[in-house]
Amino acid sequence: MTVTAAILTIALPAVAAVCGLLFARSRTAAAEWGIVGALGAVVASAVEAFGVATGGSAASITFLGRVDLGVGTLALDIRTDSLSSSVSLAVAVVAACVQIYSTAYLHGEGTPEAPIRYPAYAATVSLFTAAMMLVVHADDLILLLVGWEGMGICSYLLIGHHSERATARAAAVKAFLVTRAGDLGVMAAVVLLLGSARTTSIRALIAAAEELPASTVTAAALLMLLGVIGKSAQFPLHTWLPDAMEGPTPVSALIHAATMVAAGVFLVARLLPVFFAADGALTIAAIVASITMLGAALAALAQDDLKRLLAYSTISQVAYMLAGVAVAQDAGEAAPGVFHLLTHAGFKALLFLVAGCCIHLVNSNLMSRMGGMGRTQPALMVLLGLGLAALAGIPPFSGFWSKEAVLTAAEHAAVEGDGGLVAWIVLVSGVLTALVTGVYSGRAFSLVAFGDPAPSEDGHETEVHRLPRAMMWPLWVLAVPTVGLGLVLLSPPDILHGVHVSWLTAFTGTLVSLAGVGWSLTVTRIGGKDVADALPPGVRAFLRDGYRLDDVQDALVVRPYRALARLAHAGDQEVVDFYPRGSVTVARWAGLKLRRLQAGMANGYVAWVVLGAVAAGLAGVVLS
Amino acid sequence: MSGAELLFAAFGLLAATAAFLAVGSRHVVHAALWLVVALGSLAGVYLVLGAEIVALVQLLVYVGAVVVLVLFALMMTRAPIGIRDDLFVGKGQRLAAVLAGVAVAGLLGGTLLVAVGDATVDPDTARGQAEPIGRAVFAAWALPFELLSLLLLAALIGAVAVSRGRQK
Amino acid sequence: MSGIADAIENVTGAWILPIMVGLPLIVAVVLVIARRLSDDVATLVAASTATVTFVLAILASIAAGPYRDGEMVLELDRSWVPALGVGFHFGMDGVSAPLVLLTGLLGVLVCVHSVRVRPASGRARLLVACYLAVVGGALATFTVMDAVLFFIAFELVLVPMWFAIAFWGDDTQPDAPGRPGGEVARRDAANRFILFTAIGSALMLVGLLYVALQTGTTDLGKLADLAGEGLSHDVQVIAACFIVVGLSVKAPAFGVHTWLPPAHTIAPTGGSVLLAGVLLKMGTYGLVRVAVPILPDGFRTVAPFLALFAVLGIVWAGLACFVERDLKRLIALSSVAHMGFVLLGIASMTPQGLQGALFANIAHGLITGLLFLTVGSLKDRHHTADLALIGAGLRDRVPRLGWLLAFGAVAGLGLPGLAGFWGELLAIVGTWQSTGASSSLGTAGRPFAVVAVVGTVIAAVYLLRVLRLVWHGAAADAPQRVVPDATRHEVMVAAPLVVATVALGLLPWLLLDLTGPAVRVLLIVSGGNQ
Amino acid sequence: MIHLAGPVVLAAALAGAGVYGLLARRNAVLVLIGAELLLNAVNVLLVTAGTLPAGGLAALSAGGPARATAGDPLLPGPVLAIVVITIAAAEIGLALAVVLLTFRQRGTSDLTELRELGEGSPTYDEHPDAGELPPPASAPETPPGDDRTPSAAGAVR
Amino acid sequence: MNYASGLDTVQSVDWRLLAPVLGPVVAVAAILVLDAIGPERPGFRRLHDVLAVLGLVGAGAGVLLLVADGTTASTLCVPGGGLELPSCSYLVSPLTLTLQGLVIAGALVCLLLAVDGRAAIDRAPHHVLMLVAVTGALSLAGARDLITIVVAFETASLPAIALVALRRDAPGAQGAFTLLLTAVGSLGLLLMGMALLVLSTGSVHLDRIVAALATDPNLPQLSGPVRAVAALGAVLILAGVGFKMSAVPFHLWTPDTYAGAPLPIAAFLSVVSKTAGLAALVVLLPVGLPGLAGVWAPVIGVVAALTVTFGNLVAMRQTVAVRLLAWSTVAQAGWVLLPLSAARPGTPSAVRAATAASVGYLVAYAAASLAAFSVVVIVGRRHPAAEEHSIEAYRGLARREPVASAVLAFALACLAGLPPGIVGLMAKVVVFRPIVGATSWWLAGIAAVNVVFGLVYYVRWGALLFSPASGRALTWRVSVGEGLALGASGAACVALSVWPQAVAGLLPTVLR
Repeated sequence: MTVTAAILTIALPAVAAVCGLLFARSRTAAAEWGIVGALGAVVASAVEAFGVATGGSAASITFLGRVDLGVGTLALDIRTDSLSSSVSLAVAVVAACVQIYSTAYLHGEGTPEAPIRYPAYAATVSLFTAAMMLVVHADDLILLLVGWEGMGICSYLLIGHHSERATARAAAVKAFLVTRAGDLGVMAAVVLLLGSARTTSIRALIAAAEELPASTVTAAALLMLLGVIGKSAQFPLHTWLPDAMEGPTPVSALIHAATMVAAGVFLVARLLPVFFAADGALTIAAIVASITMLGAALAALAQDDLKRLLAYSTISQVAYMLAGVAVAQDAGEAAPGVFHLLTHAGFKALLFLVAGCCIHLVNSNLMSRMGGMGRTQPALMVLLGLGLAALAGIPPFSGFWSKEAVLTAAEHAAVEGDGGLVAWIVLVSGVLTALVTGVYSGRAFSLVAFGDPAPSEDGHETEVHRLPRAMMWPLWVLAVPTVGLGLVLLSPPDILHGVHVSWLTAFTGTLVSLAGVGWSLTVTRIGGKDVADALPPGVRAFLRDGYRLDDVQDALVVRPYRALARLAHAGDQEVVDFYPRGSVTVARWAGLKLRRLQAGMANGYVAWVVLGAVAAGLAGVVLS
Repeated sequence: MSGAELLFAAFGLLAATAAFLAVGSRHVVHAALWLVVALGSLAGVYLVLGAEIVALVQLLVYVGAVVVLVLFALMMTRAPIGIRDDLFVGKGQRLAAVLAGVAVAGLLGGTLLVAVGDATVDPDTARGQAEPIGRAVFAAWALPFELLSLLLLAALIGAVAVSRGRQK
Repeated sequence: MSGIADAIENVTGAWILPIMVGLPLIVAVVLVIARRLSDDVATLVAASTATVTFVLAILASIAAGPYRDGEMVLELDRSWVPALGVGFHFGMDGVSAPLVLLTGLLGVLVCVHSVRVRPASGRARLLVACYLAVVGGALATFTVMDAVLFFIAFELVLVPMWFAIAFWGDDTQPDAPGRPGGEVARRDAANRFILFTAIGSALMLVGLLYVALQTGTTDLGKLADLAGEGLSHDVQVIAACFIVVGLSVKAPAFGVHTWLPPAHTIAPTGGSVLLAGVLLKMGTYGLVRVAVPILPDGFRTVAPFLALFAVLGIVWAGLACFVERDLKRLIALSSVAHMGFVLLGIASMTPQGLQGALFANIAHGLITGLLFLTVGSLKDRHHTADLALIGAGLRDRVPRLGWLLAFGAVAGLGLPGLAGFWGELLAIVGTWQSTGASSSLGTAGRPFAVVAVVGTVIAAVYLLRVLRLVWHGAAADAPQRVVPDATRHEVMVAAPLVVATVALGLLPWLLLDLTGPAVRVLLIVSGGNQ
Repeated sequence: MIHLAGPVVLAAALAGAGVYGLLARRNAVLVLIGAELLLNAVNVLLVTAGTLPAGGLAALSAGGPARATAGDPLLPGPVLAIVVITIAAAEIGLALAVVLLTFRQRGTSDLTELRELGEGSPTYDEHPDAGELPPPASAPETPPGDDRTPSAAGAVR
Repeated sequence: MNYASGLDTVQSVDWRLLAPVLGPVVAVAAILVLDAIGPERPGFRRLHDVLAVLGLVGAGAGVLLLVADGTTASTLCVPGGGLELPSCSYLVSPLTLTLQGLVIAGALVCLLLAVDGRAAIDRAPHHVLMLVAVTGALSLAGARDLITIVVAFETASLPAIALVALRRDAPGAQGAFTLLLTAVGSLGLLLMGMALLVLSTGSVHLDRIVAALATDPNLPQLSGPVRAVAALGAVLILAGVGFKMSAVPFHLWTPDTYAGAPLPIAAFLSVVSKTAGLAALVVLLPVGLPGLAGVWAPVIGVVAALTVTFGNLVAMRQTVAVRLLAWSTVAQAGWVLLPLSAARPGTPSAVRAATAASVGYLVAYAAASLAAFSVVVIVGRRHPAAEEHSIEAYRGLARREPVASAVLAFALACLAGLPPGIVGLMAKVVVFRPIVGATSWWLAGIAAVNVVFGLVYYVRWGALLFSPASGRALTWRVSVGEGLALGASGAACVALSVWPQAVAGLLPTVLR
């Protein structure tokens, strides 16, 4: 029963996408297909979660049949267990909210410069949901790769939704190519595993993780890690996420907050025993996570575009999740990371949608133009406050519990476990990130809620906007998990059994984040400069541009690649094509020269006959 | 050096020099006349080698008919009389001609001399008489001679048809 | 299924294959002769013939029945030239069945396409006759089991395709930058096509004859059973060199591929579809049917070089596509890259490699066929295939064509979940497996696999560049803004290809169960490592 | 007793002269003289072969004076010599007819002027009168140029 | 000592075996008598044509009869010269009959083409010369001693020279003189070669020469220098016969003479006299001197490679129709000679296979070349530039004259070796087989490249037929002779394509 529900979570959105694209005549019809698909997914994942929760063991059934490869049979199966059911529920909820929200957010199509694209948009979001569900439920690495890349192409399409903007087009291509470069790792891992372990079934791999030759497991794990870093936008493959903000905000909420970026962490959690068997993999993951965590938080500090701030904050929070999983002491419990994944899905989606509303009101991303919303939109600001509080990790919101769980796990690994130096690094950077997160959340809140409203030129600022209900309702729905997900610890599903929060770290963590928030809220009150303005202008620009990694990437990859391509194209024309063209000209030239021999004189011809005879004669005598 | 050898040397030498002059002379009619001398002395050579009938045929057909035809042809194509230096092709092709001639002579002569060495042969004059040749022709070579007659007929008709003008 | 198979088998007996091959050829000749037939009637006749042929192909593949034990079925053997031991020997197995189906399908689509879309220079009757002749020739190549007859069928497609390119090609397009367009370009492209293929098939003939003379039989079935035991090692190496070089000219391996871009650029839409979808497959099919099973040791020594050129093709063609301005030339170069994967899979001589190669063969046929149909329609509307002149914003100006182009591009870059992915993955797995002493690639296998994996990204780079230039972007700044969208007819022609690509992508076992047993039989016989 | 070297040298000399004559002469008739000499060289060799015992040089090289063993009764050497002479006669007959025809048509028998058919020669004209296509079929088929077409026959050219 | 003691009876003749040779001779006699006594009325002159055709048909019937009873018999024999079987001047074997059949078919088509031509205005000489040439070729196919061979060879080439001259204008004269001089020079070389053979082996009959030059140890071997003389003789024979096959470097006369000759005579030269050339080559070398195969096979290989490449390269540059066909026959001669190089081991099977392939290709070439020439003759007669019309005259011909252009296109496909010309393709396979069997890779490589070179100009010409016509394309009413010739040669091409066994399975038994 649970497994059929799992298949439904994949099938319903997929069918909705296809029907939406083919049969939807009008915009509303397309929207309805989208919402129906999303709600179907929610119901199905709820049933699945309920089934798993009430004791249903991990089951799997064949989904796309069996493939006999000669080296072993490939079973493209679907599996459900508490990890997959909980994540799928989160994904379904966020997806539903985004579908509903988008119906109102993407208005004003149909004019020549904004052509009707909503049907395609809704279908792509549904397809994306189906792909994410496939990743979550896949019991075979190749099937997972299918969902994995499906998400990649959907994110490309959605980022490129406003394809009339050059930046959107560039961001879409960049997003797909960087993630695709990362996916090479997963594909290489699949090739490696098919080669040696003769199977890519996750269940079999987990079971056989110990027996596999150490070198193969390590190589496979590291390669998969490359895929994770690409998909979850970890350093150094994170540059695509901030640019991905070119896409419509609901897209960012769904893809770049709740689901796709989390898929990487999900994969590590799913294959934790394999990562465990690979000795070096988890330490590297931890180091990358800690670097990304701190770097992204600092970059978020210097942003003045609300969406880019949230993007960098997402990178930092995903690093948190990865750290949570990386410091796991034994192959069983990836709980802290997963728990943070669930809570982050809730509050980050809320934050993005709220940001969407703000942008909708002042139709500009810049926080400086959004000042003084506290008075005009009190309800929105409450929601913003809730979200930022959860982000900063202020009790009793969900963010606090999951962040503290990660820190506790890190501290536990550092102190009792054999986590050694790496666990300490994670712990320290975790605390520092908590501080910086507190600062930038507070700064954001103060700028948007309390800042002085910027004078808008066309003077429509005076009449108070009423946000359409379709945009407000999803916010309230998402506010529930943001606030209450902590309660789930009371009777946690078995995936979250490993979560426990030690009071010492909880206290220090809360202290640090409260300090951060308090300082950034009050500093403008007491006449000091805003936190970001306090930074020297050069440093701020450097941080705002994300450490100028884009220029590095451009110099190292893009420019040499284009030069090589031009060389290849010219080479194809001149070098490789030289021989056939050359041989034709030689043949024509030879034809002309040989034709010259026909001098017309009869006894000239006899000369050639005699010459030929003499030559043949000599050859004959020699050969006899 | 037996008597026959001496006779053969004389005729041979005469034939060779006459041939070279026929080919090299700058006077058109002299060339034809030297050809007559060459072919005549060759008839002598055949006599020495014991091929009596062949010598006769050589005298009759070659010297009698062929050379006469050549002379007539020279007259009818109003070939220039007297010493002319336009009877030879350009420098390049003449050199090639000399080289070709020497090469052919060398190749033939060399191969045969190596094969022949100093073998001597005593030609039996009776073998070349008319009677044995006639008997051989009728006993063994009927088909070639019939075909030969056909060939001569064709050559005749061809020559007449070609030289006769357009038949109105 | 087996019930139907026996029913077909005893109804037509083994005559189904010769009829399937003969029908298009005969109708082609009839169309050429019937000078009074109007173009409309002619294209309808051709379309119905192609449909009947496709139905026959389907029946034949069903009749070829359970492919579990992978041996040759539907055999028919009539001697034709006893002196050379040449006979009409037809047969079908797991390797040729999918290719026959693909050819039948593309044949139908091209003929149906030409019913509505007529060539600019008229005389559609002769053009459609050429298409049918090419389909007939290709079907013959895939079902014939005699070396000399294989050579004849191989050359059968040359003349019709030459005429298709030379007389109905696009005359606005110079075949290479800086060269005159029009008649000269068309004639040059056509000549280049026929001369490259002719030298290839001549070399192949030398190889085939050498094998036939050494073993005494020209029957491919018997030769495969012999698996090279009658031939000494260096005989096999010499024969393999000739055959592999000859065949790799047709499936353009890098180095001998420069005939492909001009031919595809200049050929009419239907011509390019058949050229990419059918003709390129004859080369790779030849390798799998003739080279691998008959000359195992010989092919094992040649394989590393074939693999090297394959990999070089993948990277080089991928790079060249990145800066290519003409869309049809770009797709042609991408075909070189895709066929690079196929050749790599064959060179690995492992079951996965060969299955990957055959899968990629079919996938490339479908995807590139779709791309050429779409680009052909675009070219008919914009009178050019130059990316800059087509202009941006296709997704808004011509939504249907835009989506087909986007789908084709995405499938082309080997997105998992679509047909292109499985071929490439299995080819790479096969190459990775092909290490160790008894393998064909030895130490070179692994590096080639790594480069091939990187190759898959290169495909994404140039295809997304295309989408970025033409599909995305504002419709406002396109030079020719008002262009009619794809008609229902054109969408119906492209639909089967889209459905097939998705079906094969999601359910790979549809094809892998067909080719699996046959490939294993070929490799067990030739002792290829598992 | 005649040393065979004699006839061999004579034949070689005649052949050399014949070849030189063939290639070096400009006048058509004199070229034919060269040809005749070449044929005479062949005759010398054939007559010499006639004097050899039945097995030819192979038998001779088996040692001993030649007279002892009998010659081949069929006398191939001399018969072939006679045949050669007859063929030469036929050839020269036709050759002179052709030379006269050339002379009548072109007024010269100098080979250096008779070369307009050779593609490489300076006087070669690719399309002498690539005239326009004939008027539509209705007009009678009488292509231009008078000396070529006998009007009498009236048949299709 | 009476040397002629054993030869007291006149040579016996088996007329049945000589029937094919006598057919044309009887016709010649009839024509000459008729011409002498017949009145001048034009209707009467048609009778000459009928007689000539009847002569050839009679010869054809003779060949068919001999094929029917299938025995290999010989006539005009000489009392045994110490060998078990008497040496004979004329032998009827599958080789003979195949070559004779080809000569008769080719001559028939050329005669039909020539009948309406300008050169045949004065009927009698033209037909006589052609029939004598055919007689020479037929007797050459059966001749088995050097004297008969040389006389037959000359009887085949001398009348051809006269036929070329029958055009009676400046190009005709120069073409005839070029051919004449080349023929005389080559005759000198051929006779020199034969003289050396007579000198070294002492006999003229081929079976005795074979015995003398046998390579198996138990027979008396020729000493080194004498064998060198025989080898030089063999190669000079090859050089002497080379001009008739238009093999490089003896081919220079071909384009000039074809351009100078009337078109039907060019067809005659390209098919009948080339068959006679191959007959001489096959009778003299593979049948006559298998012992020296180690000498002449490599030389033929080099000559063939040169010929096919030379012919193709220059043919690419031709624009005049008849010159393009001339260079194409040079190239095709190369293809005919290529398999003979595989006779190197000299064993009966190798020599048989090589000769069978060579004759097989000649059959395919003859059919295709005749078809092409028929169309060129038809167009030549309607084009103002007559013999020098360029291939541009064929632009867009398919639209107005579908039948003729279909035959020409099919013939060009056969010559190029491209389907639909299956016979050409099968002929290429037949040629490649012995070369690959003898593993001479350099030759196989050159042959493969030349397949491509050949394609260039055949495809260019074929394409002209179907490309849109710029001006008004030619159109005509075909005469009886031309129609028959076109139909017969086209049908031959198609028949051979449907049943290539006729090309691939020739001469199954040991070569004699």
